[in-house]
Amino acid sequence: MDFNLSREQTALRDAVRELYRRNYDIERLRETAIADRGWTSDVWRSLAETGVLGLAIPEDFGGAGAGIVEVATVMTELGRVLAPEPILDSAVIPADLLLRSKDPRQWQGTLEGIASGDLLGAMAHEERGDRWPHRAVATSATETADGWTLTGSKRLVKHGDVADFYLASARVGDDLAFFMVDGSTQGLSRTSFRTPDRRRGAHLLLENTPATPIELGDPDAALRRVETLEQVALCAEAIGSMEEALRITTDYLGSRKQFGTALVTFQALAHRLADLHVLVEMARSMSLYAVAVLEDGGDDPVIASRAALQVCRSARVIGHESIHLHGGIGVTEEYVIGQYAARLMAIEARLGGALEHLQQVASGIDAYDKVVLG
Amino acid sequence: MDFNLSREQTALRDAVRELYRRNYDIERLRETAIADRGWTSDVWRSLAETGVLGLAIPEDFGGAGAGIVEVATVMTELGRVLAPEPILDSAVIPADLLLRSKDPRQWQGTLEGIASGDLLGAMAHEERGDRWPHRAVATSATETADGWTLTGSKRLVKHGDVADFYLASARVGDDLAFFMVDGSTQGLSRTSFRTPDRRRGAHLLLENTPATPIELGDPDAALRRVETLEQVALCAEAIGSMEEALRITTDYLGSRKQFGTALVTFQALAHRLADLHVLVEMARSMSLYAVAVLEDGGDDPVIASRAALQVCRSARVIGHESIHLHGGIGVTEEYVIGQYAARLMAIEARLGGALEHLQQVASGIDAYDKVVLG
Amino acid sequence: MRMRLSNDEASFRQQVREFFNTQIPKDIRERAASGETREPDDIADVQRILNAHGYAVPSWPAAWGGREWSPVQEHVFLDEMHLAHVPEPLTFNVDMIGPVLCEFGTDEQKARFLPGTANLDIWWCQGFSEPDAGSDLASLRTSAVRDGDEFIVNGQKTWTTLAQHADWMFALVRTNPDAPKRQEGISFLLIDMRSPGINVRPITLLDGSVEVNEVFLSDVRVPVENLVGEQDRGWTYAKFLLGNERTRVARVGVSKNRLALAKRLAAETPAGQGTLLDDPMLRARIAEMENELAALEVTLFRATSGDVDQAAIASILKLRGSELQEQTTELIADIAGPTALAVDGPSDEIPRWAQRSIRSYLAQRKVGIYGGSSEVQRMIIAKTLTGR
Amino acid sequence: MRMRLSNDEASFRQQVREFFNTQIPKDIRERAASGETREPDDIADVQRILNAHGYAVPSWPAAWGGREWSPVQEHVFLDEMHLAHVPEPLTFNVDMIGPVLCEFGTDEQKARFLPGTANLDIWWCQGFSEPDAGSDLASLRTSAVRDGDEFIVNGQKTWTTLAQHADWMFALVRTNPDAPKRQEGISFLLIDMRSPGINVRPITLLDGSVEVNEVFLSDVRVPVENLVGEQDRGWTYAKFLLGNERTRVARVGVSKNRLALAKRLAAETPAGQGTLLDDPMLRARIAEMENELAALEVTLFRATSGDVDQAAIASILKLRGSELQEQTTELIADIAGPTALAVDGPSDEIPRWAQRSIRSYLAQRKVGIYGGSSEVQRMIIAKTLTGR
Repeated sequence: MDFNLSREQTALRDAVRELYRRNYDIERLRETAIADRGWTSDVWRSLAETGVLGLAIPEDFGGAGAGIVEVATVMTELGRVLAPEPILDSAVIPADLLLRSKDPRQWQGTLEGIASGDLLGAMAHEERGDRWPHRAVATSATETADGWTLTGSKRLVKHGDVADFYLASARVGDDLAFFMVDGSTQGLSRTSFRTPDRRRGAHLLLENTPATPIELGDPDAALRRVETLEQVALCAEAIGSMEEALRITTDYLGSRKQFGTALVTFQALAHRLADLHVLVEMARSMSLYAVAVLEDGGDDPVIASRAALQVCRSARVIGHESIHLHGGIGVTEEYVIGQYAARLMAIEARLGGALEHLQQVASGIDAYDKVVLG
Repeated sequence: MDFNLSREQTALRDAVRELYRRNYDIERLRETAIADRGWTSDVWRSLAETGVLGLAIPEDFGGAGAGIVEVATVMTELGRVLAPEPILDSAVIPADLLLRSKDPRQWQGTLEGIASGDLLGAMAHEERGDRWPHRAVATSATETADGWTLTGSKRLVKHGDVADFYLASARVGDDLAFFMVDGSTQGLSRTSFRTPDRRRGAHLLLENTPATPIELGDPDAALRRVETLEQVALCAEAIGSMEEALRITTDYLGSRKQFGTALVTFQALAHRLADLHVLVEMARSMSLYAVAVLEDGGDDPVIASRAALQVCRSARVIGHESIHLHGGIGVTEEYVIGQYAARLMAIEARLGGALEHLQQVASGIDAYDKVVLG
Repeated sequence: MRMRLSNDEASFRQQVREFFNTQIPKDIRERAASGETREPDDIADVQRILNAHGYAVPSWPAAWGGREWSPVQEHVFLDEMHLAHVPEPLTFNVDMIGPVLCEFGTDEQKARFLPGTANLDIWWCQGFSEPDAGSDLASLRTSAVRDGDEFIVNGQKTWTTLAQHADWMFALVRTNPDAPKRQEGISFLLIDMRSPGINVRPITLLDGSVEVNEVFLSDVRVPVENLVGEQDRGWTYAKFLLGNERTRVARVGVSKNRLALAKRLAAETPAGQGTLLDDPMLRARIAEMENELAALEVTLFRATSGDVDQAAIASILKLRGSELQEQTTELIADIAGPTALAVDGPSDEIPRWAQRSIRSYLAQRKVGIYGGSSEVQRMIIAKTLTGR
Repeated sequence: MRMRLSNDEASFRQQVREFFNTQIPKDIRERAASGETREPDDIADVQRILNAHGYAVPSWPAAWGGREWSPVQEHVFLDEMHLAHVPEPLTFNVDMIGPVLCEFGTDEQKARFLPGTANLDIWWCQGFSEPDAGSDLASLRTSAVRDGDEFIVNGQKTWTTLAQHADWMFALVRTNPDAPKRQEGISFLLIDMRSPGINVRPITLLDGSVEVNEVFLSDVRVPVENLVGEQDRGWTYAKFLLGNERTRVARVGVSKNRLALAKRLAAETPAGQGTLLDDPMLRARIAEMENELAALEVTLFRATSGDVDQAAIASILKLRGSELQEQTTELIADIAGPTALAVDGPSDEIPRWAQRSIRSYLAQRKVGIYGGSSEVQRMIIAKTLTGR
């Protein structure tokens, strides 16, 4: 058992931290977030140069050949600064799915494009009337003389507004399959939306849209894997946001005076800060645990749910309390703390929700006597 | 709408309060609680004289002819002083069931005996393997040439250790029925037990035990009514115990010094006292509501469950916090606060538990748009 | 003890229910139900209809339009107003400045301001809060210096609700900076918002709404006849005003409507084989909240009949009321779940309530902060318990 | 980053697991599993078996029987001990006085006390707490006045755990009442419990157990050679001792065993058409607690590998650990439900665990009070955050 980062991992963390320190401050972040696409191309190029975009892509495919620990470490830093760039959605997740295919060499160009920052991908999987874990795929795939086409609608495609390609789930008969859809192809229409935490996305309408099959062997297993990765990465991001929200709140209470003394000296508030710190540490523990297990190859959705459950529980309280403890400015759009709370709420919504993960975890409790970690 | 007590009700409350002030102090209460039967015959006689034992019995049957508000008012006072006398179990409940019978005149002597304090009754209803609401009656009633007999076992008969008679549920075929069983009859054996809050009870074994049927018309309705009464009365008692536990705790924190100042000046503790006060008030509200509805004739188990749910929630926190805020002496047997927590836990167990009542309340939520009170 | 309404009370309930459902236009009530009330128009329209029927200012003295209702009637009126989704009257007019002027105003002030206040011809805002003051109201710094027949006011107010629509502001200002106690030396002034030197800067909240403002006052001249009561005694009038809200702070009706909405939305949301409302855990959560809300409502009833400590009651209602408002918006965000992620897409893809849910959740954190934070309420409650 | 045990660590786990399961008598472990450990016999028997196998005092210096294990090994050893339901070694001996004597004791004191401490030939109790002191340890009043080669000790200790079995007490006493700070002027004394003038009064807890005691000291004569370290510097040694518990305070194993028990009991309890374990709400509650406990356990692992703020970690573990101990006993009382009402009836009618459940629940409230209350832990954690 060991929870320390290696020297290389620490260097990666510091590089990402420095990259964001150099490129953003609160004001720049705010301007970027409300501007058109919501993130910065220059930063994207810097991320590519630092190797972040191809972090978990093997070196043969133009990536850095790192693993889940590195991805999670970066995600935590992104969460800490509310980094708007769509690293997880446009790079990490699409690359991971393509790497599950039977012959990743077939996707050599795409993978290299992801790592170099030239190509933006997006998972197009969720459909209407479904909740986590999303399995209600009705989009149908049809083989024609000219190849495959897809028909159906996909909603809530994260950062789907700017994607160069989509990895879309569809049914071939009753079976799940995944397809590569070019972002500029005919028969694809997209409707952009913004998220409550100032990100972007799109709903897609597919009408006999040309698509290329991705040969996955076991598409259900690949979906489970990529979802587990998404959950674990989002948990890691949430940790960074929670740590920073708590730090900002603690600083605020230390500087802000009322009735002639700093708010942090009010014992009732100090006790609450302590409870918040414990909540962050518990979430961090479960997040690290899920990272370590996934790194070891144990792609177990129950363990991802354990982390997600703890993260949802902690995030809800941290978000609420960090607004509340700020008083009036906490609920204003111009002050940063509300954006942390918004991001945490959005992460919870993407994770699927505490209720859903609790039910997932609860469904298995009679299968074992005690929870054994590792 | 009116939640004030009448002049008579206030006088009754003050009489009971005074009776207990005269008869018990902490030390006397402690001695009584650990002594053989756990309560005091002299006090029982005083209660009979004050009219408390026959409170809800009509004047024709030797009672005071009062109603549920009076019963609840007395219960709150009993809860406040942890009164050990079995007023609810040995007098109020048995009388109420007998009064539901088709011809209460048949039970004239018993009812007069209850009101005069000469006869102690007890409900013998719960059986093994059942939880609230207890409906798994397996005890069978058989009619013989010499009359009816009962065979089965009844457990957790509250204050069944000293009862002169039992009101026992049993099956006649598949139907529920109630029988009067003499406490000294043949074929009845009882095993006494103590409760965690220093009360008493007995498990009963019935083997061809002679019994007299109680003609109830609708025995299921009568059972529901008497259970609702029990729940409402226990809620009212819990309010008294909570109010007093909070008062004792507040006093303690006001007098106890640490780090050179009274504990109550620690803001974190003051905030918790405030939250506890709110919890007590919310429970009091729901308890009064259930009392008012039952007084109006609305014997609705859902409303009783609403009160029970709120009381269980509040009681659990009040019990825990009033021990915790006392520190070390809170968990000792000799200091009184733990006895309040014990009584509240025992009341919760008798009510059936928060989980069970929450399910009862939750089962009906799609039947209405909004909760309408009254 | 009696839970049911008396016959008179029940017929009063019937009467006001019919009034709200027939006299207040349906479109106003529908917008309110879905959280889309148009300000200031809807508020003003409702207030004028109420005024035309004698329902605008029931708690004022009869001479100025009051009805001398019993506490039960006041409660029933408000309850029915919420149930019919009628937007609430502007509290600054009805509950705050009106009663203060009735009690402490000069005859001239009453005649000049009260009729327009009741009819919302004058829209009032409250100039109490200041930057860096938070819950410590008495630390205010906005100064008013006497200059002949005028005060010259300089300073800044903040969190000034709906100041962007306001015609007048009632404000606390410091007239004697040398007073021995901070609460002394404060005066209560009526300030025309069109005065030169006033600058209103809207503050956007986390749901994108503009509800509160900063108000900058720079050499604003206020005639001395706009002083309420005595100079330097403004703290007394402010306390009277703040103590006047009482039971309305619980906002039981708002939470009740929101819980009913939550049930409908959950029943429309597919999940597993059925809908989200079939989920035992969600059902339990809703049932528990309904029960907590019922307990709060009974507490309100008890407050009206005097069966609860009067010193603590307003704080208990505010504290629990805020918590339940916060929890009910949280519930709706959780029902929206993953669909809460789109905030401006097409409503046929994601319904508008879901699109709004997270941002509403965030902005609604305000209810535990504004109007005396939950921490302030806890200290007031603790004080009534401990006498310290 | 690595969650799995290394091969060496895994084989260490295997080895100690086998040791506990084969060398510690089954009846002792069964009694511990059902909460019926016989004191002092079971504790002493286990300690002597551990000592015979070199497992009694692994964290002491090697010269006195220590093993110089890695933090992971220490954790694994304790974890396996809990999983096998082996009663824990007496913490006063193993974690407290032993390490203090190893660090600060004279050679004579080490030779005289350490072997018997490791073998539990000497049963130690801790004389720190005093009446009216609570969490404010430094306010202690028991005095020790030098008289030739002896101290004369007068005062009262309380909450003295298992003092009824103790041979010796290590105590904090005030040797200089005029010291400028309260923490100065305190000394650390070893006191023979058979000394004339010592009187032990047991305190019964809410479950009927006698675990803590009052200890009255009246003109008790203690030879100066029983002073540990320097006179008036006892506070330093006490802080060393209290900082020494570290990770054990979480008591994850105890809560884990109790949750496993809760599941078994719920599965044996009929409810509705099935058992209580079929109830979705109860399942969710258990799952949530298991998850919280897993989070605490990972935090423990992190503490052993240094990935967590060292100043706060012991407090975090104590705080969360106590809460979970409290919650797991609460769960069992709720599973017992109405059957918790009988505490001394026949066990064929109501099983013994159910009979004990409410009184255990009540007595277990102690874990958030003893050893630094949850409030003290929160203040320590807040301090690490705010630096105040």
